[in-house]
Amino acid sequence: MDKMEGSFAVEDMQNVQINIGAIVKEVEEWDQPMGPFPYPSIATLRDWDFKIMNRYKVFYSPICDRCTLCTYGPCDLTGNKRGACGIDQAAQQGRIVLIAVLMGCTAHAAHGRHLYHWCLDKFGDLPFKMGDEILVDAPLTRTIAGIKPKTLKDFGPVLGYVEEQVSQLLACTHTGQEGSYLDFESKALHAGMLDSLGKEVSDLIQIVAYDMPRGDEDAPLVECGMGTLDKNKAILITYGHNLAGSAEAMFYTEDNNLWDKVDIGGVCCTAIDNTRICEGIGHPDKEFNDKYRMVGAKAKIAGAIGWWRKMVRGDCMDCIMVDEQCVWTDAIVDAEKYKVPLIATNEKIMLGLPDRTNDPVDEIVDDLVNFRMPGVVVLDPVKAGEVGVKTAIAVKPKRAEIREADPFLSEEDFKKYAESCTYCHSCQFVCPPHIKIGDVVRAAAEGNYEPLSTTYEICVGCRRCEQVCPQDIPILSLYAYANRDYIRNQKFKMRAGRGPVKDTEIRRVGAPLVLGTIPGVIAIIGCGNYPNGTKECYDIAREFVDRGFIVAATGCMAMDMSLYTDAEGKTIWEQFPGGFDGRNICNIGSCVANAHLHGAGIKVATIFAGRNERANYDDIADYILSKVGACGVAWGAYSQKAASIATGFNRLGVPAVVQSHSVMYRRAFLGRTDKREDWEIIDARDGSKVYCEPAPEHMLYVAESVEECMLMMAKLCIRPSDNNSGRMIKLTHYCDISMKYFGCMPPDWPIYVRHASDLPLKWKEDMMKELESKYGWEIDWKRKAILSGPIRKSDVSFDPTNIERKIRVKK
Amino acid sequence: MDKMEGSFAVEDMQNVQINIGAIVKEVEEWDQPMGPFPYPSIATLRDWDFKIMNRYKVFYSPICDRCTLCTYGPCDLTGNKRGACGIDQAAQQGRIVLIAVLMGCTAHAAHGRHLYHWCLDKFGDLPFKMGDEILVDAPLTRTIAGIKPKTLKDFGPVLGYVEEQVSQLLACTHTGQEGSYLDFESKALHAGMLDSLGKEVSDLIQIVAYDMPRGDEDAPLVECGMGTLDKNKAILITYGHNLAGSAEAMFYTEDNNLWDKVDIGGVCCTAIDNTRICEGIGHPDKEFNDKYRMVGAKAKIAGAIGWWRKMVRGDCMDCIMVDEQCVWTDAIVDAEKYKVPLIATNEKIMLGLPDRTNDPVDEIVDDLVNFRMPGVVVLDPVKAGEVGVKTAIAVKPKRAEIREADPFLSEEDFKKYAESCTYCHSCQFVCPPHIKIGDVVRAAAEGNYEPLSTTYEICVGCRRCEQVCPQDIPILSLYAYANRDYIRNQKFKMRAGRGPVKDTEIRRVGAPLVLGTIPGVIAIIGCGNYPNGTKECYDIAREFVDRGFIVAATGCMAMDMSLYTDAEGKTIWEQFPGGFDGRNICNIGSCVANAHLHGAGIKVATIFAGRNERANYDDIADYILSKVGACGVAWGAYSQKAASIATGFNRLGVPAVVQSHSVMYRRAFLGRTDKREDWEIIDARDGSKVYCEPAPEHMLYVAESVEECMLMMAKLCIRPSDNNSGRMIKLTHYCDISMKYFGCMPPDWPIYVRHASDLPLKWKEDMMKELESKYGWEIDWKRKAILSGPIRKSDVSFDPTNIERKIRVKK
Amino acid sequence: MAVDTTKNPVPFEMAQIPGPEMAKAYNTAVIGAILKKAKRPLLVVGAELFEDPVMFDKAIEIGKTGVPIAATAHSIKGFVERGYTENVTMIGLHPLTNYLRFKDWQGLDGKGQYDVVIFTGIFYKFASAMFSALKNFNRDIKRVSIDRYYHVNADMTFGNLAFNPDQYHEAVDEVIAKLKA
Amino acid sequence: MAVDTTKNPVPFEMAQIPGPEMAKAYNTAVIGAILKKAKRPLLVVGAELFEDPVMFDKAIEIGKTGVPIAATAHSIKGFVERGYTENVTMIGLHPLTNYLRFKDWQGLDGKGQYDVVIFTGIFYKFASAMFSALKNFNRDIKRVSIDRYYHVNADMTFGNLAFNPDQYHEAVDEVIAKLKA
Ligand code: SF4
Ligand code: SF4
Ligand code: SF4
Ligand code: SF4
Ligand code: SF4
Ligand code: SF4
Ligand code: SF4
Ligand code: SF4
Repeated sequence: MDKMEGSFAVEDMQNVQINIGAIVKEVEEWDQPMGPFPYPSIATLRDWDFKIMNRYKVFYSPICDRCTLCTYGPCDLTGNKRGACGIDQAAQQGRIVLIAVLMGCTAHAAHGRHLYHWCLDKFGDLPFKMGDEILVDAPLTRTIAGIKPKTLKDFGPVLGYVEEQVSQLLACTHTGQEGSYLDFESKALHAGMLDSLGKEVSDLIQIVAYDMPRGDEDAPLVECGMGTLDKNKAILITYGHNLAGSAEAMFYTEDNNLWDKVDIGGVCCTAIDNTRICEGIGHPDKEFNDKYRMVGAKAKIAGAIGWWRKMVRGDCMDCIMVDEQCVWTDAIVDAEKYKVPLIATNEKIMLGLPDRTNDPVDEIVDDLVNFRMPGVVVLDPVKAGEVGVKTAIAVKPKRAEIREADPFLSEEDFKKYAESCTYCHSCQFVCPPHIKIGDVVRAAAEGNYEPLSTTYEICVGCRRCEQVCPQDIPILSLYAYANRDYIRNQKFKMRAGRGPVKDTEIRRVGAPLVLGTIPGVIAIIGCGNYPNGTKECYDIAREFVDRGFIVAATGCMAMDMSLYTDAEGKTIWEQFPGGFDGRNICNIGSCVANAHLHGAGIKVATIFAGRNERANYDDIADYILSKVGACGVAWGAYSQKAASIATGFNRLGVPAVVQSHSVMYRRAFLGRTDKREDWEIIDARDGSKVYCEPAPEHMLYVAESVEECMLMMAKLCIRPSDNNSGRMIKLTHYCDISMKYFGCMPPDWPIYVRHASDLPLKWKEDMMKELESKYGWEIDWKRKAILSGPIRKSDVSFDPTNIERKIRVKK
Repeated sequence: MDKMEGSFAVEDMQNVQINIGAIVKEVEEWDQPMGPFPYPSIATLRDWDFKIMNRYKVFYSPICDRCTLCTYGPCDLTGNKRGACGIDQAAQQGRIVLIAVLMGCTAHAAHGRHLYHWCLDKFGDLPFKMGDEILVDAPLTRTIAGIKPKTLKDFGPVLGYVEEQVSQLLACTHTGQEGSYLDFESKALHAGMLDSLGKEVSDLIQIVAYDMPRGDEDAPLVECGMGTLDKNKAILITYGHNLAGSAEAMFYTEDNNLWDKVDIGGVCCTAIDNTRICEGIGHPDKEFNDKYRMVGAKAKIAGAIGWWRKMVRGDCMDCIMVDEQCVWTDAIVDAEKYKVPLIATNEKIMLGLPDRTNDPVDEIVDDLVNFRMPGVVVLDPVKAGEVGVKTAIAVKPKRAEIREADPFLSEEDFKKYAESCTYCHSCQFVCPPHIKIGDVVRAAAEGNYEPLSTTYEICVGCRRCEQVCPQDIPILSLYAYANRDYIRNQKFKMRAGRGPVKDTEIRRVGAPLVLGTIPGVIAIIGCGNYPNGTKECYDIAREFVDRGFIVAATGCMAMDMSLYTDAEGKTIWEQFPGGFDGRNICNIGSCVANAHLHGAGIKVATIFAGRNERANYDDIADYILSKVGACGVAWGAYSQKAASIATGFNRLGVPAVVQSHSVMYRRAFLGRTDKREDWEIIDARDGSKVYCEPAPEHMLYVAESVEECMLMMAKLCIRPSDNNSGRMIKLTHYCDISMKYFGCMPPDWPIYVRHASDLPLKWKEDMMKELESKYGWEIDWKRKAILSGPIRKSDVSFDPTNIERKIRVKK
Repeated sequence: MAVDTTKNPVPFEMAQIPGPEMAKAYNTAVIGAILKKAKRPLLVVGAELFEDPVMFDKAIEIGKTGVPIAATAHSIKGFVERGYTENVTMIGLHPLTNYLRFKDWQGLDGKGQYDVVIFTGIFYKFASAMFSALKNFNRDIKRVSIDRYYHVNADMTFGNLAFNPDQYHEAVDEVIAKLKA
Repeated sequence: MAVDTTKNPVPFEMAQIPGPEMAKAYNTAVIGAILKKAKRPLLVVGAELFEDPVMFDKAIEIGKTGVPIAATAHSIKGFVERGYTENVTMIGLHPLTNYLRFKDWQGLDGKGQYDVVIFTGIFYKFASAMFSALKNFNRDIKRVSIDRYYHVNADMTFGNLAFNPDQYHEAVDEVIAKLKA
């Protein structure tokens, strides 16, 4: 929050605007009354959390049975024993979950806070305007804080709120505080919600400050892949999440006409945000716009996080700028080995390097270019950008000399290494995707590089194999060597991040989504810790966009799915339009842009259904849970941010599917269909309780295979609010995916049938027969009607809710 | 921080005071110019941290070789291997340390934030006045934030700053952020400093709001021990740290004249703060004072945290109110078993209980008294206090009935259990203090309760033995049964927490401290996880107060050392006066009052040495490191708060000694006396570098035995600034403690000798001989002078510093 | 001679060391006997079987002895392809484990909770975590692995046979033989 | 017959399970041989010896074979009382371990870093953590425990003998015999 002491002189108040009349009017423009829960505290939404957890049981799979957090430890909690402090295994898992979610939440919020300070410093306080097509302009801020921001500064108190709550929540993980796993999870859900809010603020600030696309379905197609970096130029890689320094490198390049000398490629989310910076800034003041010239989408997407070590080993870069988040912490080790100077530009990542922020640019560049130090810290983004570009250009010829004198890996080296393998399997014991590395290396020794190619994408670049190899074989370097042609030719197109969903789009898809005739929103988010290659995220996207779902991607997933093309050589971005609509695929933006997916859900409730979102979180979440068929998938998420993102989705009523490695998150929310009482939903019309089909059945679900993932996502888009035609469409996809990948119908399809018209046309007859013969339902064959059997009757005006205060007339 | 949007109407500005003339004057009252580092950010004081870590090597002893924080894991980091994210074992340990310190820091800061909101709600914005004897009134706030608070509200931005930095720091622990252990530790030191600030704010708020003693060396002696709780009354136990609810219980009792019906006993820090509430409130407005009547020290100290489970098993209570921090999380389990209703009064600890905040008091009491639920959440302190008192009174007769019908443990039960022991040793395998429990239980079976008595104090009440006992013997209940007389008679006196050190006291002790003639400040802080009984903290206190040190205690240590008396039956508090002076022992207050110990150090620099403290942290820390002989000891600290407290002391240049269990903190700061270059100190007079004796030698040190602890503390009070007489006194104590407990001189005494007059009189002759014969020093025996040998010459005007900008004239 | 399945009790993913309680590796005779003795056993098979398809046949052999099979992920396809779906139920491993950890669940057939679960063909990390869930939260169910890995969170497991497919298959055959005997 | 010191390789504090690399329990002959072979051994003894004073005599016996002794905590007192301080140095375990983990430290006598450290009589948790520091950060030094506990972070240790003082003493005697042989 702004530093503002309790008392001060008017002269000191330069940043405080006191516009008596005008402001009051503006506040009144937002005609929504304040809702029940502005700036909710830990306990405020606890009731809602307990409702979620009553239906979706908290499920823990501990990864460690010990606790080592205080001096009483280590404590053995195996079998739900209690530690010395009294905590049991379940609560301990909840505590670890809360810590992880807070780590994720603060990663985003701290990013936003840095941008807040930086953008106010650089641009001053800009008006917050999202354009005419986005009037519900900061949906999470409105729903949670109950305010409608007018300028960037208005986000200060929102960040302050997040930080205050984070501090309260982290305190709860101290030994001797919270003791119930349910309350730990309620706190984690609170932290997940704060995470979503922090992300929204982060992205809105950068959208406004850097004039990024405000919901542009036609956002440009940008170059993506290691092969797009022009080896004839110096290559500056900006790696991380916070574009402050990276943007300055681009501005410097632009202002000094250096684009023919340097190529700037991004890795991880900075890559996405680099390409969102627009041509002009949307400030009403022309002079301002001229002063802060933007660059447009001139940077390239080098790749997602999973490719980092492959890029380094592929010798794809001359200089690295790292900012924050998702930066592999041995970047400096690799960089030093490959003679790539590194500039750390953010307090969060300083890697023990000397802080040169206050030294002259040329001195710093000189030290870097002459390898006097492997890297430096430069915390001023402007200076860092200049140092980065200058260093890249100046070091390129030096690196070429070095490479010539002593190539990083020669043909002979490659052979020698490959031949030294003793087939000891140490590597295979530690490889997350279980690559049979011994076999791969052996083949290479025999001159067969095929296995090195086919497993290249599957390798997550973790470097574990190299570390345990008793022969010190640099396995990743062998990979890079064998795949050098692949690297050179890795050239694709990705759609730049479009930003929030527009109100107009919501108006178009609101009804079909709530009724089910658009079968769902599939949000594909997260990182690249895959056991089976990045291709699976493309497959998921393709499957659902083909089936007419709304598919939205963010972060590394958007980049990874760009690496595949159809028969005509088109990436998925070229195959489908970029709107928020059925049979469209949109790249919303970087990881912080995930917030716009929450926002889209809120906007369905508010724009389509006319609900007040202001300080009304549980009501909106309840609406989404019951009526908006959406499902997130994080197919390879590695991070604590993914934990907080998923948890934030869950609190808002959106289920998520993750893959096997995600058992490391330890906690899931899983429904029990055998417990009828868990599925009783209130009919808001009269307060009666209706036993409903389990829709959605789970909140957080680990799938073992991509096939299971797709089936589950189709199922988790089912909602009680589906009309018959919507349910029919959803059931069709559900059953169809099952037939396609499982070879049979899913065993639980009957529980989703309320009426004969819910049945997929293609199997209707057979299904009715089966309902009769196997499940004992009564069928009126003449009318093709179901007389008895379903869990509940089809009822078009059923108004499902889980919140008592939504009951309109008590029965 | 206060919620204050960027633009607002004047009508809405009721909380902002715009007094153009007056305020400017008030600001000017504090004549210190702004120092270099107001509100320092992560990187601001990094230079200072690196200086500390250059001298005091970061030492890690991992408790776990794995990392399980992200989905790439588990990673095996054994032998400093790197995880998939690139982190090595050292950085991973630094990361865990940072997380722990942040847990501790937020425990305090969140406590302060709660008090801030609550006190402003209850009392409105009170003027911040510490009285005439404390003009340097918020030393950490001044030193770190660079502000001088005028009212409670001024602490809002300070808390906001702490929260913002915490969010930044926690973000750094996210996978893929900081990668260097040095930067993790610099961040931990930053968090430690924030912790100290949060504590100061917390305690100052409660001092002002509840009119607690403002540095009162004659603070009253209060009743302490389980035996002081009057079994004829209903006993309400308030357990935790945050007095909000507990104070209301007292006010309710006072207002309704119920002290003859109820006894209120505190456990953990709430115990201390309960007794700090004063008679009248120091508000200038009489009406206000009448309205908010205080109660005085009417509550009792039930005991420190180590006694919790012993109290429960001792059936010492009728009703429990828990607030926050250090509350064993199975309190509800024990409470339910012993039919003691529990009221959770803070969001941080809700234990899965129903939130009854909005229900009528009598309904809640009725449910509790009839055991319809084991506990409730009541978040409104006023209501919680009323519920607590009413429940305690009403449930007492019911509990008596139950006890009569079915005693919690009968004589027969005791026998039966004791006899069922199979001497399997499972218990001994898990007992932290290694009590030979099998032997103890066997003896009891044979009617010999002696071992149950002698080990009662040693037992830390962890309950591990009970959980692994295959015979399900409730070992703690056997202890309680055998020691019921001890419990009944546990009646002692403790001095109530006095609050900050007064400016007048600093004026008195400043010079002797800096010159060494008061040999040091011994700060005894922390909790009760002892391997060898609470008595050792008494022994430490006694040893040093007897030797003329200034001894100060806080938190559970102050309570634990009250449980021992001298031959005349006097506790240490009755033996010695309570000033901040040599041969005094003061109870500063609860854990948050630790901040006043930092404050005392700052005040020596500012009041005695005339340094500006304003936004001048590193300069002050440098002064303290070089010139203020102080050493903290946490002899049994269990908590993450202790980690942050110690780390905060360290950043301020104060070393700390901890006991063996503290290896769980994983990290220490240890000096290497064999590295001459590490001990070069700048002479501020001319910038020359002087090779100094290692004083203090270590920053964070684990001692294996209490004897080693005492020796090390004496040594760690030595400072370069000692004059000859001061050094002589310090060396005398150092050598004397060694002779007393080790049977010999410490091997390193010669390195502290600069001049013959540094030598302890009692061994002077022998020492000079040894210096000559064993170490080859040249001695002029006629003049009794040392001619050569010492590391450096004695020089009264040597002005040691570690900070370049302190050099007055460059040589 | 029987395969020695007690060797190499090292987690396949080496860093999987959860704490004091770790699985014991047993020989095939003991594991077979436990399966035979079980009142309500459940064989849980995962999608890794597609990489070692002969295991589908072995699973079917076990199924034919009357042990019901939970086919997780899309492994049901392997059974459908082999025309054996008799006592095979398609269910995700995650919800299945969630049901298993509740003492009041009545099983896939509604006839009661299981007493022994046998895992094979499941991605190591996932299987390990699900064993952990049961180890910590429902200790009434015996956890048996007949996979090629040493499974640290099981009660009973083979040692690591991941690099000896033939030995592994032989070991499974021995278990089946014992079960049928 | 020699004491079997390879039994009960279970950490004395059961939850002390650090990860994949855990100590092996060896018999006394092997441990004795390692000590004998050491070029720069260091015996580190702690204050628990006061609870089992006969161990001071055994430590002195070892010291007399030429193995220097670091007496941690106040254990020096036990040596002073027995009149043996020849090659015994008083030093805290924490700073000692800190020195040990640096490859450039020259030892208590200034003659070079040690190659084998032998711990006994140190509070379990503290000793374990110090072994851990060396295990992780200076793997050039062999970590040997001849304490009554199985020491999980050592390289070589006895199994748990905490409940058999006689056997334990006998085992130490065997090591000493081997060392002297
Ligand atoms: S926090 Fe609790 S469970 Fe963890 S080590 Fe401390 S006492 Fe044990
Ligand atoms: S770097 Fe690639 S091949 Fe090596 S262990 Fe990791 S995933 Fe397997
Ligand atoms: S660890 Fe190294 S030597 Fe062993 S199989 Fe793998 S690559 Fe070959
Ligand atoms: S998707 Fe994952 S790896 Fe990529 S930027 Fe986001 S959090 Fe980082
Ligand atoms: S955070 Fe790093 S070390 Fe920890 S599990 Fe993830 S990749 Fe491994
Ligand atoms: S409760 Fe006491 S006796 Fe039991 S294990 Fe803990 S410290 Fe030892
Ligand atoms: S665990 Fe129980 S039975 Fe075994 S020795 Fe201890 S008290 Fe006796
Ligand atoms: S001394 Fe320790 S146990 Fe006591 S209140 Fe403070 S932190 Fe808690």
